[in-house]
Formats: sequence, structure tokens, C-alpha cells
Amino acid sequence: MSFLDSHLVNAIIFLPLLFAGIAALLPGLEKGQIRVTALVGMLCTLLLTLFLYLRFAPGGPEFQFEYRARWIDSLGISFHTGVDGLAVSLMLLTGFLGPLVVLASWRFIDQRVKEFHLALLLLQTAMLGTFASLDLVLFYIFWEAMLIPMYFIIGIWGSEERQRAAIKFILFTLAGSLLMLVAILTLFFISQPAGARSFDYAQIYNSLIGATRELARCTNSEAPGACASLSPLAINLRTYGPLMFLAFAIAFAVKVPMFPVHTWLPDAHVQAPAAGSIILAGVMLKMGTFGFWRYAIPYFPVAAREYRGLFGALAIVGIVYGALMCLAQRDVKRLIAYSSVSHLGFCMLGMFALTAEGASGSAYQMLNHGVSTGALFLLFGMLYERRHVRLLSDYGGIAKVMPWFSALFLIIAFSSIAVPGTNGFVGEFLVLLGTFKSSLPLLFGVVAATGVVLAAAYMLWMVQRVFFGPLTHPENLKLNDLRARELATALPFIALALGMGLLPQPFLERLAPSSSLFVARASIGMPGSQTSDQEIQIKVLELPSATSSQRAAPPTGDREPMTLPAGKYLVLPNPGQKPR
Amino acid sequence: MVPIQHYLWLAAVLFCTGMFGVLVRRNALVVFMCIELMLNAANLTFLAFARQRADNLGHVSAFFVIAVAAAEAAIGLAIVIAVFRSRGTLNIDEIRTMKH
Amino acid sequence: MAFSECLSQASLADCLQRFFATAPVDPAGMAQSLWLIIALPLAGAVVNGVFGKALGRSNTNLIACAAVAGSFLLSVLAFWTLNDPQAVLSSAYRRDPIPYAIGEDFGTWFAAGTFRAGFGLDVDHLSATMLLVVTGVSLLIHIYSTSYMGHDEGYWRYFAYLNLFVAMMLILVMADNLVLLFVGWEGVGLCSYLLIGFWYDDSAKAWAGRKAFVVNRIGDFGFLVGMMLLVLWVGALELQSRGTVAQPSADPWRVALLRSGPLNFRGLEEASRRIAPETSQITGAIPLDATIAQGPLAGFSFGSVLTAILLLFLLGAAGKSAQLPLYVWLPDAMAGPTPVSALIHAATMVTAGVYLFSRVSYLLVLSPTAMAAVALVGALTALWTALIAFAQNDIKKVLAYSTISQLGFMFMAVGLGIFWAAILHLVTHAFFKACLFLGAGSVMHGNAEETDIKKLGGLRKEMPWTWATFLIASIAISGFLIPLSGFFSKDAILHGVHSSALKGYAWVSPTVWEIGLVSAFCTAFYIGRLYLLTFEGKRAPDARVPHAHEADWVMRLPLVILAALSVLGIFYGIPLIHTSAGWETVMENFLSPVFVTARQLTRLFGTVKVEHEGSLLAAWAETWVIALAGGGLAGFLYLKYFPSPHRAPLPAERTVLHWARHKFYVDELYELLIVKPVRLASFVLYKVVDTLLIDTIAVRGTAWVTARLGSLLRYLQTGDTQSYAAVMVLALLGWAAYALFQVLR
Amino acid sequence: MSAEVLLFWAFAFSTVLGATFVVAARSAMNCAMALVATFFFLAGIYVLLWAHTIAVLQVLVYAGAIMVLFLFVIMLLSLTETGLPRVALSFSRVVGAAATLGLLALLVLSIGRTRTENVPWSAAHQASFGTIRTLGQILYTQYLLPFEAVSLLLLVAIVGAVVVAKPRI
Repeated sequence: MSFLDSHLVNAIIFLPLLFAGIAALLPGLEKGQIRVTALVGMLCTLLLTLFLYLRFAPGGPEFQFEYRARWIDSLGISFHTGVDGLAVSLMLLTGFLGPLVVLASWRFIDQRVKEFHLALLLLQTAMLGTFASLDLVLFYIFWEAMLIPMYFIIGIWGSEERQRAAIKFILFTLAGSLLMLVAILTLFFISQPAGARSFDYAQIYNSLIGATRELARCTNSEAPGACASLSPLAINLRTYGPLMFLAFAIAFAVKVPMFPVHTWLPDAHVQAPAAGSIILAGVMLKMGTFGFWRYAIPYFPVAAREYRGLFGALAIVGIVYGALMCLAQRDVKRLIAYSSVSHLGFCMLGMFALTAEGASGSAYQMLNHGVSTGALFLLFGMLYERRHVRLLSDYGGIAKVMPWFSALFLIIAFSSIAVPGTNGFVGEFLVLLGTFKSSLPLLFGVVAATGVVLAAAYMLWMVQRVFFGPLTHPENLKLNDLRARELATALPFIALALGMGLLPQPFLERLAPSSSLFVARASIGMPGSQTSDQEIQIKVLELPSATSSQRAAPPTGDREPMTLPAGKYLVLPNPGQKPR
Repeated sequence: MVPIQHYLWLAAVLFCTGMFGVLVRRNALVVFMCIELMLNAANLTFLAFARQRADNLGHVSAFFVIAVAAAEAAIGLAIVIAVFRSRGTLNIDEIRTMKH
Repeated sequence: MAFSECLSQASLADCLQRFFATAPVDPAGMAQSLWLIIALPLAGAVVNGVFGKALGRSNTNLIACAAVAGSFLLSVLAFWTLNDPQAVLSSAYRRDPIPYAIGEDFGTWFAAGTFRAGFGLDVDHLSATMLLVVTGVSLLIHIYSTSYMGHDEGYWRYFAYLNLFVAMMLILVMADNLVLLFVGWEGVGLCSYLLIGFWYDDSAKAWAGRKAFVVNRIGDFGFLVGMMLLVLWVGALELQSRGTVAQPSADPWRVALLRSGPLNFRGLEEASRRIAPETSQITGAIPLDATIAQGPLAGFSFGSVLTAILLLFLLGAAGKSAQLPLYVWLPDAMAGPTPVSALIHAATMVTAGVYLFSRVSYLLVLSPTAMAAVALVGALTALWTALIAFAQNDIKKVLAYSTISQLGFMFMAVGLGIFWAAILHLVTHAFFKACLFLGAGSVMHGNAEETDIKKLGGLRKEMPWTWATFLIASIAISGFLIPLSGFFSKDAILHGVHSSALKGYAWVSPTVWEIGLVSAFCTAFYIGRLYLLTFEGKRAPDARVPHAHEADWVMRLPLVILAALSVLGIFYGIPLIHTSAGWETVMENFLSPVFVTARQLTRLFGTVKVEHEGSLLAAWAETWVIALAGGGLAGFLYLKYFPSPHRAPLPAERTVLHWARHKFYVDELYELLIVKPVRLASFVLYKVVDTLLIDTIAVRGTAWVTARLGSLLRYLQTGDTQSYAAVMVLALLGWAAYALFQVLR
Repeated sequence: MSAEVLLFWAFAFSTVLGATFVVAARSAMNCAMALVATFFFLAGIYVLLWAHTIAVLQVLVYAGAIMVLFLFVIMLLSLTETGLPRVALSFSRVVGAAATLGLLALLVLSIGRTRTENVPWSAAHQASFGTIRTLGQILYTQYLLPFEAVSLLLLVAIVGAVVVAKPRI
């Protein structure tokens, strides 16, 4: 593997950090310089991510562009990065939003410009790192690092209620992620024998496969002796697997956000500046779905299937409930925020359908939502910049004075309604198809499909109230249409919304291998699936120049399935069954 | 030949006296002085053992203790002055800034 | 062989025959350039939408019309090419090539798992007919619009939308799979939304647009779910029939299912061939009532699932084609510019539902239940809206309800498997209804946008051209006085309905037939009323302008052409061609290759039994009498209407009129039953669940408890240094004691 | 009863006495004075322990520098006779005092219980023990880093003191 391949991902991750350093050295009064620096940094990152995306070989190994360095050997932590199809797509999305976010806040942010752009760049690094990290500790670090800049972006540059919103945001997310930390540690201790423990994503997964199969066999068969002879690891999984799954799931569900834990989102969105909303909707919410996809479900397939009905139902409730919420809103940003709840319901539903179509659709829907909702927030941000009011009743007849703006907004609105030909349709269609094909009850699909109607209802209602009708407010009479800079910010979104709707194949090709593997891993041990360990094992780089021969990474390439290092497994107290 | 216990006893007494002072006196300055007493008790122990084992390291430690004590005194007294400026008193009962 | 030298050898008829049966261009080349038909209007839309304002009015008009004209010419070429015997489509789904069809697969659109959806265009006689109608009528209406919208400053938006609509409609017509068809299906809905709300600064008009889109979406929901179920159905069929054939891998249908997706029309047609009644001995065929063994549909029978799918499609079609119960959007859609009403809400878009069912005719004929449902919906709609049309005074509203009612006729035909008649009526209706709408437009144009027919009247002399064309079109639709195209197409439907019986639903066809006759009567009546009040009699006293002015020739030309077409349409409706099966109308003969599978299946399952009792002439006479009666009644009531109604209506009549005028309060009913509850539910949920339960009780509650606990702990924090020190000492003491204890032990 | 023992008892007694004064005296000035005395006596004890260098340092640094600093402060703040009431009883103080006494008892007890014979005095005194030379050697070779660290600490302390004490620089 060439130097470029092995270092490309790290370069992408840390480039924004580098530019943050440069920006930090600039004098705070030189707002222009700072903005340009941030813009250049984001653009370079975008170029690199684009390069990475194009260089990513859909047919190749699951994880590509890996880089692995020894970090904290004593704890089995290594600096391990790499991307699969989903990660690379989401990184592209992140990189794509970066420069647009800077442009979007060009005029709007005028105090503490330096701090703002530092926060943006740090946030970019953290988000890219979260997608790229293949070590649980590394992932957790980036995951938490994400919160801090966002907290400041909401809390400092937000609107009137910003403090409350920021605190609500960070408390919700932290509450979840602490549970996740506990689960990670438990996993670390039980999944591998003493002395051979590692936080490496792949190693933990591979060491769980066998036990998962045992457990699946035990849960699938009603025979009394099925669960007689379980390995200690399997017994642990049986007792604590559901708990750990829930811990992960709650952490991610808060981020998604799924139905009962979604209330931080509207507040955060309403208060955050346009840039914050764009990143929040565009990337941060995907962290949740990405987490489910990457960690929660593959690590605990049995538990996940156990709670499948629940999460599927929550997803559907999210779809319908979110849409209904939108109909009840008077505040445009709140409305868009709730529409996110509805859209991400589709992502979750597709994921828990556990079918190739559903998974691909879900992954594609992640990208779509990033583009469409990001664009909605961006465009409304432009309006907010002019009027500084958010209520529907403050607008009306805008189309008269801002025709271009209205045209763009309308296009994006329709892409978020998922009109065929726009990106939204492909995602929702695949999700629905996957749901119908899955073993979930048909009713799930039908109810989810009603979201299509409701989406049209609330979106067009908003469009109607904001853009059409007579110009009722005299303030709106003198609004000027988009400037060149704003047009340049908005057009990429339009292009992507239409491009991803008409030619989705390049994107889907890169997602397909990941989604099929995801399904294979999620349905491991299910009666239908005949996947061998060899197929679903995660093959990654060895730890370079391993001094301690125990902690050898699983074999790369097509060697025989790795044999887990023999050793003493930690056996947690198991009420009920005794380990043999 | 004085047995080492005597030295240790002395140290213990000094230490406890100092501690007593720290705990009961209300004048910040006096509290400081009592802390010095405690430090000296520690020194004494070091030296006693150094003498017993004929090992110079005890002295070295004592040396460091003195140095640190000097620094501590300097800072502490500066704080005392600052506090007195702002509060006009050294009565610990009235200086409760740790409570928020 | 050139036409002239042919004449020297054969008779004129043969030469014409041969001339029209030889493709002017290479069929393969035509197939590969089908995309141009769509691309032209699309390009026009983009250019006009982006640069229209800069280009100026005349350039915009030119571009818009040129784009549509181009695709019209291409459509003519495609149509012509189809007649060539060597225009065959070799579909991936079947071994033998399909005659009289050309098509091209332009690659995969999106694919995931085992699902594929492709960019494939497929033109057979059905699509070709639609192509001509769509592009032709659009061209005329574009030309008309250049004058009609001559003073609107939003002209560039208008033409951009109109071009976009044409493109979408063409996608709908030419798509070779359901997903791509759905693109056009929703695309036209989108365009109609944009065009209905074209004058968006009038909120009522914009709301009408939204209503149209949302109601359509309700239909599309059915369509979408239907598609999903259809995918499952095909999958189950493939799986189940796998065991019965020799080697599945050699079966082109199975291979193509994976390569080109399950929703391709040819694939569905092939699938329908795999269904056979258990009596037949076809190898690899599955009986209709076989239960599905595995998959999500396990437990249901193929037949029942198919019926469910078709009923869902019916919901979709009802949304798009404004049938019961989703017709309510169309009358409001009249808020748009009149040419738009003519094009979208009369001639093309609203017929999409009819087209859809004709497209999947082979599936429809497998389920008598679905057919009965379609027929009944059509019949009820036809009558219902015809009754409403009685009492409407807005000229466009009357035409709108008449459109819905005519669509009802088409659904009747579809429901009883007389697809060709449905298409025939679709075509003729496109001509005369477009003519009527454009006429109405010119009337409004000449009378200062006056739409109330009670305030018009006596226009006959003032607008002779409009009057003539309007009269012809009215006769065509109602069959009053002399039979014209509409008469024959409608009669083809009624006759077919009368002479065929649905398997298991024998009562349907007589019912539908009677309702049809009544609706025909109503049609003649309200059209007569409309015509008389508008053009005959004297000018209404409270007219806006003393003297109406005739439209300029740009607007007259399309009127004339459409009127001519609605006369010439006759030749499609009369049985001229003699085949083995007896006399066939041109349309039936022309469309027969499209519905060949449907016919076979009908025969195989005996879904529809056709017994020819009663001659065609008798039926004609019957219908004509009814038409005359309706028209006569209208004449009796309204011929002397102006200057003032010479008599007060009877009480019974008044109540009927009152209800009809208020459209039987259907809108209010929906408002009460659907819209209000949803709004209320959303509001209550927001206030109760979101704000109260989750945010206040759960979240704030937790915060509150935490705060209380914290303030309890604060009491330990005295902030007194010495007490902290005391604690330290205690700890020290403890440790020392422990250490000592350890030492002593 | 050798001179050493005699001296030890003398020094020890006066040290404790001084310490008691420090804790008990009303005015800060008296406390400081008593502390100086205590340091001197302690220095004597150090000498008995053959820690000449440390004894000298004790006198120079403690009794000299530090205490002078204290006196300066006392005078600067003119706390001379503004004696606060010595002790105000409070729960924490009582507890603290009790704990201290307990600790004292414990220490005395435990020290008494440690048996002498297995901790004998080291062999005869070698000339180099506790001299500046030896200390210097150790400090500048083996403990150079801590030494430097301490010097740094002192520097920081000086700067810090200036910053804290001065109202504005």
C-alpha cells in the first residue's frame, strides 16, 4: 500500500486542524483573512475527500486507506483509521458541507469571527475523525470532541435562547455517550482474553463472531439443550449483550434523534446560527445512524434482532409523529427540524429492515438528508439574515421580491418531499422497498409510506405561507434577492439534489458492499443466512511491529480464519446460568 | 545515646501542635506559622532517620522541604496581603470565598 | 420504393398502405433517439426557466413552441416507424421479439440488492397514440398561450413550467417500467402544482395548487405501496414457479428480472403469462389462487395480492385522474391559466390513470374484483360529477366537472376490459375538451375575464370563430344534433359495457351501463346549458363589458384545428376494418397488438364474456336519442334565459340545485373528516406529548430532581477552610489507626 | 546522663514550649517571635543529629528569611496588637482538636511500640556525613533535576508573590 493510500485519511482528518492553527495565529481583527483561511482549509479538505471518494474502489476490500500505528499498547489502543463505503460517503458529505458552511456565515457571523472559524475547523476534524476511526477509544474521543465546538457554536453565536438550547443539546448527548463508554469498556473486558485485549474495532468484532453464532443457535432453537453448553463469552453476551446494545443504541438514538429523545433537536436547530444548523442536520445526526450501522447492530446482532420490532416501531412513530409535529409548528426552523426527525425515521427503518435494499436506502437517505435539510437550513438562514424573524406569520409573498431564492427553496423543498427525480425519492423508495421485503410486518411499510403524503402536506404548507400569497408585511417589500456569494453557496446543493436523484448509481455502488456486509453481519446466525465467518470477518491491518505477540491483529487478505488467542476470559456474574 | 523514639516523639508533638494551631486559630498568619511548625516536624523525622541510617538522603529531603517551605511562605504571605487588602481582615471565619 | 413508381404498379390504396407501412427512418435508430422526444421540451424548460427573463417574450415563445414542435415531429416519426413490420422490440424478458414496438434501454437508474430500475423507453401503439395526443395538443396550446399570456409578466415561468410538464408527460407515456413512469406521474403533478398556483400572489390560487398536490400524493401513496407489493408479488411468482420449469437459469424472464428489474412492463406482461387457471396445462404456470409459500406475503394467494395491488393502483389513478373519492382537486385546479386547464386538466395529465390501467391491462384482466371496482368508480364518478355540473355557473368549473365525468366513462371502459374504447375516448376527449377549454379561455379573454355564464350570453355574433368551434366541440362531447367523434367514442364504451359481463360480477355491467346512459343524458344537458347560456340568447344585463371582442388568429388557429380534429375523430370510432373477428374500428384494430396478452388472458380465464346482443346501430340510435333528449331539455330550459329567467325554479328543483351548486358539500365533508382531525391531532400531540410529557415532565423533571439533590449536598460545603482541614485530619487519624492496627496484627 | 542527652532534653523541652507559645499567643507578633525561638532550638536538635548543614540552613532560611518575611507582613498590615479572640468554638474546630489529640496519642503510642533493637543506630560516624560537600555532591549529581525544579519553583514563587501582592504592576 502506497504512502499516499496509508496517509490520505489522516491528512483529511487533520487538515482542518492545521488550518485552525493557522487561523489561530492570525490577529482577531483581520476578519477577512480568517474567513479566507477557513474557506481555503475547508476547500482543501473537500478536494482531498473528493479524491478519496473517487479513489475508493467499490469492489476492493471492505476497509481501504487504512492507517494503523501503535499508540497505547498497555491498554490495547492503537491509532487506527480507515474507511468503508459508508464512511467514505459520509466523509464526502462532511467535506462538501465544510466550505459552504463557511460561506453561509460570511456575513451573518460578525462577532468573535476568529473563535467561530476555529470552532468550525475543529468540528470538521472531529467529525471526519469519527467517521474514519477504527478503534473504539479513538472513535469515542472524536465523538466527544465533536460536542465541544458545536456547544460553543450554539451557545455563543446562537439567537436569544441559545444558552438553554446549548446546554440541552450537550446534556442529552453526553447522557447517551456516557452509557456508550460503559458499554465500550465492558465489551473490551469480556470480548477478549486477559492479556490479549484490544480496543480495535475489527478485533473485538472478530472475537465476538463465534459467541454470537452460539447465542443465535441457542435463541433460534426451542430445544431445551440448545443453550446447555455455551462458552463463557456467549454466556456474557447472553446476559449483558442486550444491556450493552441498549447502551450503544441509546447513545446513538439520542443523536439520530429517535422518537422519545428528539426534543433537543428543535431547540438546538432553532437557536443555532445557520452554520450550526447545517452541520447539525447535515452531519451530526448521521453520527447516530452511522453508529447504529457501524457499532450497535454488528456487535450485538442477536440483541438487535431482539429489539428490532421496538426500534422499527420507534422509527415509524418518528416518521409519522415528526411529520405531524411539522404541521403544528409556527416557526420555520422548528418545522425543518421536525422534518429531520421524520426523515431520519426512514433511515432507521431501512436499517432495521435488515435487507440489502433497506440498508442501501438507509445509507443513501443519510446522504440525502444531509443535502436537502442542510440546504433548507442554509436557504432559510439567508432569509433570517435579512429579516431576523423565524415565524411563518412574519413572511408571505416572498416569491414576489426574491424570485431566485424562492425557486431554489422550492426545488430543495421538493427534494425533501422526495419527488421522483430528486435525491429524496431514491432513498425513500429503497427504504420502503426494503421494509416491505423484510420480515417486519407489512403494516410497517404501509404506515411509513403515509409519511410521503404528510411530507407533502407540511412542506408545501410552509412554502405556501412563506413564499406565496400577497406581501402582507411592509418589511418584506424591500428584501433583495440572493447575492452572487449566496448563489454560489446554494447552487451546489441544488446540483447535488438533482444529480443524486438522476444518477444515484455512482453513490450506491460505493454503498452496496458495505450494506450487504452490514446485512450479513446483522443477520448472522439467522435461519436464512448462510454466511461463513470468513465472509463477515473484518480484515484490517496488523499492528505494525507487534512487540507483544499476543495482540496480533486478525489476518489481512485471504488467510484462514483467525484463531482467537487462548486465554482467560473475564466472566461477569451471570444470574441464572453458571459458566462451565 | 538518645534513642530514636525520642526524636520521633518530639516530631509527633511538634506536628500535632502545629496541626492543632492550623485547626483552631482564626488568624490566617498564625495558621501559616503553624504550618511551618508541621513542616519542621517532618524535617526532624527525616533527619532523625538519616542520622540513624547514616544516609545523606534524609538531609537532601530536608533541604528540599526547606526550599519548598520558603516558596510556600512567599506565596502564602502574598495571598495574605492581597486578602487583607480586599477584605480588611485576616479572620478566617470571614474569608469564605471557597463557598459559592 | 418511392411512392410514384409504386403507383405505376399497384392501386392507390395499396400504395398508401405500403407508404405508411414503411418506416421513414431506421427503426433501431429511431429507438436510440427516442430520448430526444423528452429532451427537447426539457431543454426548453431549462432555458426558459433560467434565461427566459433575459431572452425576452418573443424568444421565449419561440423556444417553447419550437421545443414542443420538435418533439411533435419526432413523435410523428416514431408513430410512423411503428407501422413498419420490421419495427420489432427484442425484450430481454422473452425469447420472441415483440412486433410493432420499439424501445431502448438507456442503462440503470438505481439498483440495490436484487432490485433494479432502469432508464428505458418503450414505444408501442398505445404509447405512440399518447405521444401524438400529448405533443400535438401541447403544441396547439403552446401556440394559443403565446397570445393568451401575451400580457403576463410571468410569461417565462409559464412556458418553462409548460415545457417541463410536456417533458414529464412524455416520460410518463414512454417509460418502460413502473418506477420511471412514476417519475412522470409525480412530475406532471408537480407541474400542475406550479401552474395552478401560477398567480401565486393570490393565496386562494396557491392553496388550490397545494390541495391538488396533496390529494395527488394521497393517490401516489397508493401507487407507491402498490408498486412495492408488485415487486414482492413478482418475486414470489418467480420463486414459486422455479421448481416447475426445467432449468430456471435458461429462462430469459428470470435472468432479466435480476438484470433489468421486476417492474419492467414487458417483464410484468411475461409474469402475467406465468399465471394460469389450474385447469390449463401450461408448463411452469401458477394457478391464480395458489398460496404464496414464503416471503413477506406468505399465506396470501397470488390472486388476492394482485387484487390488492390493482386496488391500490386504482387509488393512485383516482388521485391523478380525479375520480371518486379524490376528484375534489380538479375543480379547484381551474385557478390556473385557462390553457393550462385545457392541457393538463383536460387533455393529458388527468388521463394518466386510464393510460396506467391500459398499460398493465394484462394484470388487470386477472382480477375481476379490481375490474369491477374500476368500472363502478368510473360510473359513479361520471354520474356524480355530471350532477354537480348541472348547477355550476363558472364556465371553467362546468368544463372541469364534465372532464371528471368523461374520465369516469373511460374508467368504465377500462373496468370492463374495453381498453381500446377507453383510449379512443381519451383521444377524442383530448380534442374536444381542449377545444372547449380554449374556447372558454377566448371567451374570458374577450369578456374581461368574466367566467360566470349567467353574466355572458349572446356571444354568438360577437365571437363567431369561438362560437363555431365551441359549438362543434359541444356537439362532439354531447352527441347532440349530429353524431361527432365524442358520440362514437362514448357509444363504443356504452355498447361495449352493455355487451360484456364480468366473471362473478354479472350485475356490474348492466348497472354501469344504466348509469352511463344517465350520465350521457346529463352530459348533453349541462353542455347544452353551458353553450346556450354563453353564446345564445341576448347579452346578459350585468355583463362586464358591453361588447366582447374576438380573439386574434393565434388563438383562433388552435381552436379551429381542434374543432376539425374532433370532427375527424369520427373515423377512429366507426367500424371500418373487417377482420376475422368481424368489423373493427380503426382504433381497436390499431391497438390490438398492445392488448394481445390481455385478450389471451381474458379468454383463458373468462374474466369478461362478450355476448353481442343488439346491433351497434341500435345502440347508436339509443344513445343519440338520449343525447337529443338531454340537449332538448337544456334548450327548453335555457334557450330563452336572457334577459331574465322567465320562471322561478320549482322547490324540489331548488333543493337539488342548492345541493349541486355546493358540490354536495364533499369538500366540507373532507375538511371535517380528514383535514381538521389531522391538524387537531398534530397540535394536541405537539402540546401534550412533545411539550408537556417529554420536554417538561421527563426532561425538566430530571433536571429538577438533580438540582434538588445538588442543593442538598451543598450544605456540606461550608467553604470554611478549617472544617475541610478537620475532615482531612479525621481521615489521617483513620488511616493511622488502620496502619497501626495492621502493624499490631 | 551524657551531655548529648542533657542537651536533647533541653532543646526538646524548649522547642515544645515555643511551639505551644506559637499556637497559644494572642498577638501575631508574639507568635512569630515564639516561632523564631522554636526554629533556633530545632536547629540545635538538628546539630545533635549531626545535620550541620541543615541546621545552618534552618537558622538562615527559616529563622532568618522566612520569619523576617512574616514580621514584615505583620508590621505591614499592622496586626501587632489587633488580637482577634484566640479561638471561637465551632463544631469543626472541636472535632479537629479532638482528632489532633487522638492522632497525637496514636503516634506516641505507635512510636513507643516500635522496638529499638532491630533499628539500631548506624555504625560510627564518618567524617563526610551531612557535610555541605557531600550534600552538594548528591544535589548536583544525583538530584540535579529536582534541584533545578526547586529553583524554578522558587522563581515562580517570587514572580507569583509579586503578582499577587501588588495591586497593579
